Amino acid sequence: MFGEIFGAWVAVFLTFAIFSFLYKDNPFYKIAEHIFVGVSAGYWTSMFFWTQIQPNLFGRLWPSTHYSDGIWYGVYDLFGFISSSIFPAGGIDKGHELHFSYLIPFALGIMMLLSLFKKLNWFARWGIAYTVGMAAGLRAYGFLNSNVILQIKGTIIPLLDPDLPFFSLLGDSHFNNLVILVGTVTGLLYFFFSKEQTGNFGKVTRVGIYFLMISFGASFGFAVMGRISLLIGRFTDLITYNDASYHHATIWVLVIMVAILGYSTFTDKGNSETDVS
Amino acid sequence: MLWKRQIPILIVAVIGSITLFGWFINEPNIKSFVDDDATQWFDILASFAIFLGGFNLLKMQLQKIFRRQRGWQYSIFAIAGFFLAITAGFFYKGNPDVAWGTHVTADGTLFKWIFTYMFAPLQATMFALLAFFVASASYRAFRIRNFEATLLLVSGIIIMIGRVPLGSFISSWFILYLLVLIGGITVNSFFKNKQYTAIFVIVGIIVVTAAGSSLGWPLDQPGILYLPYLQEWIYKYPNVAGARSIMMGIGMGIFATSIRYILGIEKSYIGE
Amino acid sequence: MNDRDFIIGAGGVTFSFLIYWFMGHPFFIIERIVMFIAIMTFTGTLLFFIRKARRGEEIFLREIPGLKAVEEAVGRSTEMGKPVLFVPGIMDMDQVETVAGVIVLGHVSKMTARYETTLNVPVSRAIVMKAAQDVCKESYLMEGRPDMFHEDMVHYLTDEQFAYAAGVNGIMVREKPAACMYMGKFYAESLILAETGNSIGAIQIAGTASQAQIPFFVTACDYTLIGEEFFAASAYLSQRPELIGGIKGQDMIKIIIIGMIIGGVVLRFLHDGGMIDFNILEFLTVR
Amino acid sequence: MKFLTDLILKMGTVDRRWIFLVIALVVIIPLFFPLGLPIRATATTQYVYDTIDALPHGSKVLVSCEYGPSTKPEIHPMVLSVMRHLFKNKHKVYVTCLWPDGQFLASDALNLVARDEYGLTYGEDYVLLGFRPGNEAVVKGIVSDLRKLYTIDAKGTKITEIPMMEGVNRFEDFDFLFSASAGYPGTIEWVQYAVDPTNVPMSTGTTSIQVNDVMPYVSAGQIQGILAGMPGAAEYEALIGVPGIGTSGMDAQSIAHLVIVLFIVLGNIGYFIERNRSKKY
Repeated sequence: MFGEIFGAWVAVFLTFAIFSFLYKDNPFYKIAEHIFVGVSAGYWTSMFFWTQIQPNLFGRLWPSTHYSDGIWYGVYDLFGFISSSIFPAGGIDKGHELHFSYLIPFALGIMMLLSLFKKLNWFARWGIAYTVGMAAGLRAYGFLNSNVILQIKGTIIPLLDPDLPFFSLLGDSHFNNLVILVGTVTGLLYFFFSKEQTGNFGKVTRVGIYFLMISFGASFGFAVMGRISLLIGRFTDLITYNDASYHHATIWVLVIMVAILGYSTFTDKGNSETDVS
Repeated sequence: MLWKRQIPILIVAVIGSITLFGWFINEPNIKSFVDDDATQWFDILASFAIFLGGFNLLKMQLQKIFRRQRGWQYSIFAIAGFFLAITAGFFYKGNPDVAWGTHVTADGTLFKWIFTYMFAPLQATMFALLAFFVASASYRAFRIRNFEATLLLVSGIIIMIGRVPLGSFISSWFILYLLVLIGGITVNSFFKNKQYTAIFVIVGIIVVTAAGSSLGWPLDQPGILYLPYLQEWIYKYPNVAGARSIMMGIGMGIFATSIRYILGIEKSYIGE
Repeated sequence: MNDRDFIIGAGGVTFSFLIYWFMGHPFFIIERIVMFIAIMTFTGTLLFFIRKARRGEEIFLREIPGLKAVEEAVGRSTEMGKPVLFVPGIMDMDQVETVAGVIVLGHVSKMTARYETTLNVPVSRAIVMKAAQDVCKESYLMEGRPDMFHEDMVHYLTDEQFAYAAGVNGIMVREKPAACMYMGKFYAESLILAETGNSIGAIQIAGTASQAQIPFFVTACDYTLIGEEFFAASAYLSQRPELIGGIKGQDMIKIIIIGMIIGGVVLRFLHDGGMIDFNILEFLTVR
Repeated sequence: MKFLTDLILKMGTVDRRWIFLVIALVVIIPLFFPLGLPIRATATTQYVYDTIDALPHGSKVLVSCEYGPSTKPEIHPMVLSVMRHLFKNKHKVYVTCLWPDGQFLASDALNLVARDEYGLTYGEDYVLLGFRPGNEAVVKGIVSDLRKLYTIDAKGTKITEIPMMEGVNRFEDFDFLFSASAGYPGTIEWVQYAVDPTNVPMSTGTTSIQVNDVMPYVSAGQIQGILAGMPGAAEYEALIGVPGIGTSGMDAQSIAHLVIVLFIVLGNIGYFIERNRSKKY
């Protein structure tokens, strides 16, 4: 129970410390920022190790299904001697088969770590090369398929559809289809690089910019909605932590922090504390 | 030079070709590489590399402390936070009956405590800062400087108001008068002539008032131009057209850039 | 590789593919033929214009304001004696935008070497750290200023999206850079960075293909490279003929795509009218 | 009149911290004193409701949670409402997660709705398969062979021992997918690698910022409707008649939007006055 109450107080302090950045850069924000950077770096280092390296790499090199007492598993038992939590006895049971091909990412990973030494700095390049090669191949196909081919298919509008009205605000209609066709084609022409956007061509690309601006305004309007609801989420959490079972953490922490910040602003009116105008 | 440049470029070409043309080959090994292993290998590689990141972070923070650089006291918090998370991750579970490995996603562990009371509030609060920044950004950016900025503003406001319950109460009178005003601004920025603007606005108001009273639009319920429908139209047609043209541009950009990497036309990410 | 070798090579590949095709194309996933044709046509177009540019043919490229402003921003930082802040996005090198961002960093670090401006590159992924350090070292070497390069110029913060945003906010508010550049893949933290950068009065140039974040950069930054413009950055900044040829090739692909759309509308009109039975929508369906 | 124009002029260039203060108050006050503005469902939310309602009773539905604590206020109310709707229509619900911290939130949702509200039994009516790392590789793995990826569920019991997993080997064995997504990996990966190749119908609920990315897929017919942000959640709560966090947040949202629009209008008026004055001098 103590863990929850102490935790609530820590959560409330960190929440107000981050919000204090809105007033100005101050010691509370600097503390919360550095704690967040440190904790999250350690958090993801642990999370990646226990959800990637141990189950996906070691789980495929020494699966429990193929446990035998050959040399390969002899090496495993040696590791098990060093750390039985990472290498439990009898192989790793994460539902994988034995894949020796996973020695390649293992080797690339070790090379990446060895690139720490000045002389072996170029070791990292092989890992970078693999990553860029994989990214180029997978994303080229994925984006060409979903962003180009399927969107072309979506823009091929039916001109000859009898049951489509000429105009309707909500459902599909010939007018709405034309808007999509014209907007997409003129928008594409705006991204033309090898021709100056003047004269008639300039007029067409200007129509394209209008459609882009409407699209930016629409997603900005949406964003306002989403962000406000996140703030609502924070305040509802703070209200919960103000409950008696948490010893009214929110009020106490708020009062103390405002007092300290108010006092520090009052005393160092003159000096050049960095200030967010 | 062979090990430092030629082989990396060869790796990019070979792996790139496999993952690009692997989509067309119906052979189990290549199919499983393209479908699963390619990304799994990368995830494993990234999981090794993060240790380098952690080491670099510690080096920078320790350097700041030893050299007494400005704000070195806060580096102590960063280092303490890092080691707290590493301890919870590798050394102390806090809940003995949870096996190593599942303790990063199981209840009752120190790791879950750090997630619930430090990591999640910090992450959610930084995200919630956006509610303030979106307000100050729209306040500063939505200015009627030119016709494009007006389109940005009008579509943003209609979506903003149309999607919340309040939007369904705004009557047509209000919207049409608003449209007449925006029409006046546009006419003014086009013709730059006060008379035209004045005439346009006055005529507009008369037409709206006449139409409204003759058709009997209710004051609270919108007769026509029901704002939620208007925002739905903006968001399903002109917005999709604009989004689609950017999407196709991005699709082509990523395709062309990837081909340049695979064919070795661009290799400056490995150094000239 | 001169033209003759290229044509022989390309002809050989096509010819052997045709033989393979007419031998019944074993192992080929037939439902994805449209994607195969698209990849081959588009790659062919790109290569054609890249080779044309390599032969020295003059190619006109319209001006992109954002890219012209990059050198001005570095110059401004030098005059004010303040650092340049470069943020290569929050994703890893497995995203094409991050790789493009690191390449733009290469060009920017050449400018900071030339102008002797301090450069600060906080990164969110360790592999990006290694690649960025390599690229910056190379740029400083090529500008003849290896003495000015020190590895801590590129430093790792954290993999966590919002902790990274908090850390970069802290750097902005305390070091007050005169120019902030955001080049890469971004998510919700884009507006946190852009608004804080705006509040310290820095000149801000953003380049991304993260569609959802483009509106925020457009409203909060001075210049924004939208989607495809961001991928054209390396061609504009390096002025290398083969890259400029690639951009011209991309424009030609756009003409093909617009042709496919308009042609598709006509084909669908004819199909719906019963004049032809070829269904364009069915042809474009990729399984 | 001069006083008024000077006031508006000052509004034209107000220090942004005043805006922050007003936004904070406008969000806090309605949380303590709710107005209760009624909520009407928009077309895209109605489309999701009708699609789920049309599913034959007892069909197998996959719910995938791809969100974290920072996007919980927008997405969690949607997951609760959709789960209430699915359990009301007696569907079998299978839950997977593409985000690690999504598993904590998914198990909270199942405990609240399936166990406490509907009193269902784990393993027969609902199962939490849990998180698997690998982003889109997990989606591809579920499409090709689910049992290779999920040998055990989130509680560690073997899949073969769970009765409701009978006959579920691949993505195509599911009748419907609902993806609660806040970014990458999420809805777009489910469309690209699962729904497109197999034609299993899918709806989605996303953060409002991601709606614009996903909208082209909805209008191209690849996704059946979308719940957009907290309003989408509030509208769905209104459709199933169980108000929750979404509904309570809607008043604060409406007023906050009005205040932002008010700031924009005042800022523009101030901008015009300033421009006319600078033209005069």
